[in-house]
Amino acid sequence: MKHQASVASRLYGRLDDVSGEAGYAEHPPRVGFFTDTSVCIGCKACEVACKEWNALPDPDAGVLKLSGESYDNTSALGASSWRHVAFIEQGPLDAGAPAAGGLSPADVLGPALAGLASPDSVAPATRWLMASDVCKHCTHAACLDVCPTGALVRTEFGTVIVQSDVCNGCAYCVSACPFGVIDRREDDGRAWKCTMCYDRLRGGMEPACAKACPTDSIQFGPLDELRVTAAARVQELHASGVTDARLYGADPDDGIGGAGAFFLLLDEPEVYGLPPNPVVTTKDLPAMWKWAGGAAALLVAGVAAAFAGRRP
Amino acid sequence: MDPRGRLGKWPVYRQLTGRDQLGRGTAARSPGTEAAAPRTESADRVVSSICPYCAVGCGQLVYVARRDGTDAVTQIEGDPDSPVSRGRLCPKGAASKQLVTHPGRQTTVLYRRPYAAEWEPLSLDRAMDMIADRVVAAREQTWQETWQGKRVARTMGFASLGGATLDNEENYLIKKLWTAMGAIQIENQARI
Amino acid sequence: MNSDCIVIAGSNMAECHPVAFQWVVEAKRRGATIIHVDPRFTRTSALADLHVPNRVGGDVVFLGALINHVLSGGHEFREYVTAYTNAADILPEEYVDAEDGAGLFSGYDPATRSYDNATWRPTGERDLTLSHPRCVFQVLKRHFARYTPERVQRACGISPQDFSRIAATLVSCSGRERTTAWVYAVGWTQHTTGVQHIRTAAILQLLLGNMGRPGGGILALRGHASIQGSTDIPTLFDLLPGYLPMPRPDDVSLERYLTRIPDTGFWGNKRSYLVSLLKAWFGDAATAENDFCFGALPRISGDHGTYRTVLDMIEGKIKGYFLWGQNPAVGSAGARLQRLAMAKLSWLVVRDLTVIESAAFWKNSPEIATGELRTDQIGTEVFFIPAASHVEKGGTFTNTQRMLQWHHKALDPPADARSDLWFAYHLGKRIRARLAGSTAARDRGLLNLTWEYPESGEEAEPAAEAVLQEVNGRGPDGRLLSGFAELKGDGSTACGCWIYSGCFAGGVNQTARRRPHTEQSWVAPEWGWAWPANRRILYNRASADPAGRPWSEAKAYVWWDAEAGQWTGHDVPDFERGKPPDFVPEPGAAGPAALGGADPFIMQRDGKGALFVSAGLADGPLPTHYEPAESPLVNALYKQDDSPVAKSYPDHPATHNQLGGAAVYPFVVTTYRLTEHHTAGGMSRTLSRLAELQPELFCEVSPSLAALRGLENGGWATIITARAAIEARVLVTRRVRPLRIPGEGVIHQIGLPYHWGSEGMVTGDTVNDLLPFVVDPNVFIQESKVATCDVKPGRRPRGPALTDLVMRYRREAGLEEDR
Amino acid sequence: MSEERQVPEAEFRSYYGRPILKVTRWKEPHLPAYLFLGELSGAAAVLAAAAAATRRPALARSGRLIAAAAAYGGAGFLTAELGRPERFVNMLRVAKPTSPMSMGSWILAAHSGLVSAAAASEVTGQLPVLGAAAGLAASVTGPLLATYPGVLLANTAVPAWHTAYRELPLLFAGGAMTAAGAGGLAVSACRADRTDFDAARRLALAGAVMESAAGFGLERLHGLSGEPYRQGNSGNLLRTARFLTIGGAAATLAARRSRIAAGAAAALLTAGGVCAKFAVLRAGVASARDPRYVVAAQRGGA
Repeated sequence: MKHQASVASRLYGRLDDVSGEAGYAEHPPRVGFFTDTSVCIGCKACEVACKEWNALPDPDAGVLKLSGESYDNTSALGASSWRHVAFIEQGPLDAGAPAAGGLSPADVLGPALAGLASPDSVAPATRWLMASDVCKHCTHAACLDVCPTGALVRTEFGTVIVQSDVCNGCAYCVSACPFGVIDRREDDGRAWKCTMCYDRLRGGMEPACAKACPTDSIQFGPLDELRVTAAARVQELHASGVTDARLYGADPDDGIGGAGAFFLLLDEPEVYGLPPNPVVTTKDLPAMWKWAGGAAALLVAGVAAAFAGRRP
Repeated sequence: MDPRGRLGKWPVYRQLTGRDQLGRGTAARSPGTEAAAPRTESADRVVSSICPYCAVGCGQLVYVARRDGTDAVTQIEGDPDSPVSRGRLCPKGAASKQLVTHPGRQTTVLYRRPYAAEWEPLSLDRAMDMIADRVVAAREQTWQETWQGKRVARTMGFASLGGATLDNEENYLIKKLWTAMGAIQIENQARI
Repeated sequence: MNSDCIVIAGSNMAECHPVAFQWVVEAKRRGATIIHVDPRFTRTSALADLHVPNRVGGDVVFLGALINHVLSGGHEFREYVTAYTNAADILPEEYVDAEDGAGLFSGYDPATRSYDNATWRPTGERDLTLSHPRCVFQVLKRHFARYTPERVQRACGISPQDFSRIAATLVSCSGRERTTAWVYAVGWTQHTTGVQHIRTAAILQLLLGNMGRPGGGILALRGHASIQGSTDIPTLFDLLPGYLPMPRPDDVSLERYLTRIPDTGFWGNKRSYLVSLLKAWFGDAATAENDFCFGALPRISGDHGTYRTVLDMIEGKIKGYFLWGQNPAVGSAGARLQRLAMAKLSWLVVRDLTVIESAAFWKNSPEIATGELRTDQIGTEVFFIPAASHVEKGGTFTNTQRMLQWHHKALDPPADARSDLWFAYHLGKRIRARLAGSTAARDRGLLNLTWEYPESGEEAEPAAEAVLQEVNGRGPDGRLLSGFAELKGDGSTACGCWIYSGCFAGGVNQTARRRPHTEQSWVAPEWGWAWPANRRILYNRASADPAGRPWSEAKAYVWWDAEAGQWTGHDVPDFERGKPPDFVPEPGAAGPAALGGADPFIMQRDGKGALFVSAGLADGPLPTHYEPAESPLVNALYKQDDSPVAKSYPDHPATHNQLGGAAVYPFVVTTYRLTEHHTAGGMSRTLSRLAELQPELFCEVSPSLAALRGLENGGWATIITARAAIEARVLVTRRVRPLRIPGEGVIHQIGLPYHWGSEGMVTGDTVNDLLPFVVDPNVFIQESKVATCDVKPGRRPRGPALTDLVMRYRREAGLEEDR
Repeated sequence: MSEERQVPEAEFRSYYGRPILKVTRWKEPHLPAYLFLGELSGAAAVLAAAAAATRRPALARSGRLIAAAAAYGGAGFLTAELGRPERFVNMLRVAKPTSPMSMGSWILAAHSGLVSAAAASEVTGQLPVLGAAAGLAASVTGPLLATYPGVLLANTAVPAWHTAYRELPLLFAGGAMTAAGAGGLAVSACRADRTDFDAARRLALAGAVMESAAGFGLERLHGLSGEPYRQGNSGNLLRTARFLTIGGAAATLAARRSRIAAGAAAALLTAGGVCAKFAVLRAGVASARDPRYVVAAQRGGA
């Protein structure tokens, strides 16, 4: 196991031994989630099991409102919601590529309804996509890279956690995450996100959400094995005519070096609120430092020029 | 630990001397992370139970820990041994810990006087006596020995609703007691 | 998991029984076809291979047409039908089928709105060729002949294409090699024709040979944790434990009572069941001389169901009311009447975890807001006695597969909270103490009751194990019995519930067994204990052919082991172990002895599956389509529009004219549950983890209905029925489809989850206010799945103006008097 | 109910129009203030060193004092912005090259130390040699302090910031020169000796030119990612900033004579700098809030 990965691959691209690169001499195999959304029944057991295990704070009662967006009243991941089940209602027209007249979920809310006269002018729902979203525990984790205090670290299991006894709430990670997962809890001041139940992993236990999931849509295990299972599942679905099935975040050569929590989706990622092709910002960091250095030099030159005039 | 103690704890020092130069892992680990462990390990006992919500009957494990003198449920999750649920739960089952520990639970007797606008407290013992008195009185006032000339030996003075969320043993005692008292108006959710 | 096809109808399994749904997903992974029939496209439909939206109330037409498809196409599993069902029985000439009686069977008395079933009893001859015009098979064929795919489209809005696709799948997934399972819940039962929905499915499954076989059968998905238990050991007015009927005024003696129960199959041992029950209750006081204290039991004289009781309550006839973990102010139909009734009580005792709406009706009910009730004028004395949760008491739940599972007590209940076992036991002790000296005849039963159980802890909690042992039954020497076969009718045995006998066999609490499923067969017999006798699939004798060989290797389950001379297999045989398949009963034998070696349905007189039910059902021997009490459609099949025997309490002022016509209330409204909440919300709206998942009451409407009535997604709507008006947020969704009915135009349906009430973290209007008191004649279950309503944009009026709105609609519908 | 999130449908799909990224938690005025003070401190330190090297003791003195004050002001805003201010020392817990804020914290710490030493020796007159050495060293940390925030913002997932990783450091470097120049103008305007004034003026002019050029570059960022610099509130703010800066530059040209003009120039230049910082922050907020920017950028419509 070559520990000293080349510098470039330590910032971007394929990185096979993510714990080794973070200094762990021996460590268990990297574990992760494979979420097969084709069997998700949108029951939100994952959301509740996560909050109960991690004792996440309750939203204050006043804020509890119906979102009007199908059965999703959680709306997004956040500092106190580490699992979020998305609900997308689709008719035959807007499955796959967006046809001009098609009703995508976003515009079910809008004026599209005004012109409806006859009952059949709106295609019936024939598909209701449900997916449980979670932190991706990226191979190249922007949140971890940008964290100035070392609060965000790679664990021996290859997962990414916020060390709440270190975090000073600088919130740099909030802007760095390409998936919009981590956030700062305003009353508490610190940043929070899914830890893949790091404490449970230390006790040899399965994360709470994966254990609770009634249909095993959330599968937990060694990442390599999950990638094999997932690929087979995609073939199985394609064979049975579900040609929309595709993996998301499973490719170790993608923009974040592959995700520790990857998905099987049935439509484009953005339909679920996921970025289509996220790239870890650290990839361009060397170039950024060069431009900053250049600008600094310009500044010095500018000042020097300004003072170049002879002093009588 | 490094002989210089404090300096050795400083992650930057560990970055320079250890395998984690970029400070992404071992160098930056905090005491809290080193001490991480599941709270179920500190439980005094684990009890196998069944989810109280629906009729599927999912297996549950209830972890109890003794904290400052009293027992407290610290976690309820699925029982992987159950052939019905294989360790899995639905959102309600997964919320069982909150169901049994949330502050909104009313754990003291409340009593409302006729026509009163508010609750008032009442001792459990006193309440049981008052209820027993009322049952005996209602039974007496409404006893029906016969109905349309035939012996019925019953009372229509008080009724009972509920049982589907109760244990079989509880249903048994209620049915046994009610029937022996002649009270026939006894129903539960199986009918709604 | 072993099914080749699973039809989920009248149930939203993925939402209401999510963890059980893992097995449907498992079956689907193995290639099973999943079909979901539901007015809405729900989370179950999302996983189904085919979702078929149907007009609520047309189920008998849909299922009847499937029967017609099977019979007219000769797709029935002939050998199974001939051997295991009563298809061959020949009916008397006097029998008139609904087909010829314009929707009524022979023996109907309009005055009492009830049937006399004398003309339904089969003659006793049988025609195994199933060709005799008056044999059940042919009667069945004629009965459903007019239930055609076109009729299905007219009554249910299901297209002929969808219908034929389902019919073809059912047929191809049944027979020797393959089995189909049906799954239903209250979507079928909460109708005035509820029982008949299940009957139609039973007939269909018998014709296709799916009963008693792995991957087949009909799974009832019951609601609450132990609702199955609460009908086995019934806190119900019409039953004694083990489904023995409650005595009636004519049962002047034990013998007279026993003659009223048919001697069919294992009911033949009814004496031993009842006498053992009486010995369990009255102990030594019950002797042969005093009819084992049979006289001490009260007699019921008709409908004492919860709706009848509530109507009596409104008239002030009832003094006290006990609520054990039930919340009628939100959870029962006609919730407004439930609250008005409780206001007429002298005293109310509520046993629950939180202060539910029924406990605080005198403070926060909608009627206080409209001024119909005033707190200072409600004389009801209310006791709220906190209940222990499921982890603070030991005991058993019986799940929807008849399996008893023991849940262990993890810790003591806090403060005053006590288990219901404690409450019933100590209330009983106190009442018996107050009547200790009495010599009055009426008190003898109570005083003779065996009411001593070991108490533990300073709270004196009675031992649940002891109660379960009493239920299990003991022999003369006190030994715990191992099954109902050991029960005697001479008073030498005591048993609290004969079908549960064996749950403590050998002195071991079988219900507490926890052998991991990974260490036993897929039937998992060593986890918990299923009644009767730990059999997991009932009537599993039918999984073998008449000669005792499995119908096919793929579906082998129970079979005859010739050498061992007994039945064996994956499960406990639901049959006398030693009775060979070729056994022929003695002529004139009764009870179990009358059952032949090829008679799997051991509770029937002839051991045959009942296609035709000659006795026991109030609304006819064969399922017949009747429109719901409130429906936008007229019955397209018969002159008799709605159920001739349904009960709607027309004699009571509160329910005199509670039903509204389709002219003023044009849309169909159906009620249902959500995964995130629990029935009346007491155990979910009080929890932040669940309240935040579904915070507000909403109504699901199609985009076209939204456009028709100007409803805005996320906005407000007011739903009005002849009983009440409530407000809900609007969720515009294409998952609710308008149904195009040829010749009738478009039927719009509105969906309303009914969890909300005035207490808890998230509150809302109570949907059950909208529903009437209309019940099925057999089991008195209310019709809460279908009613008619109107819907308007915006929030509902506050205060008395709300009552005015409801009254304005009623006047328009010609229902002047107060509701 | 969700009208304002009603984004044009044309070619892209989203989850009910909801953001894909999390909008930054960095607040106004904290971030813009920190950026401005960091630039001022950095450039002022360089100015001071240059002044000292060209025997302009008065300007050197002012430069050092300004550099120290601005450094502490900046550090103050940075700490106030933290969710847990009492843990600000954790910024020096690790030294992570992958984290611009980690590197920035070390730069700020060093720079603050140096400018403090320089300022202290300036004020007390003690250890002048050491003070001068510290001042000289500060002219190395200063420029980095001024431009590292460009990397800090660019090294995020926010499309508008990430694609501007060339323009932002230049904007901040220019802003630094302008700020220091404006400071110099203000300080030296009231002194008879013109040479300080001329140097500061040249510095301010150079800064204004660089800052405006960088601002112009931001607006010209091709593709959707640059849109927030052209449109909406952030776009307006950026244009306002440039007008102020150009106005300031003009005033600087005219400031040879009157003290009032010099003061006006300093004010306009400062206002322009601050305004540019607010514009950059709000552009980042707009860019994160609208899912279109993420989807279009990653679907190749960048």
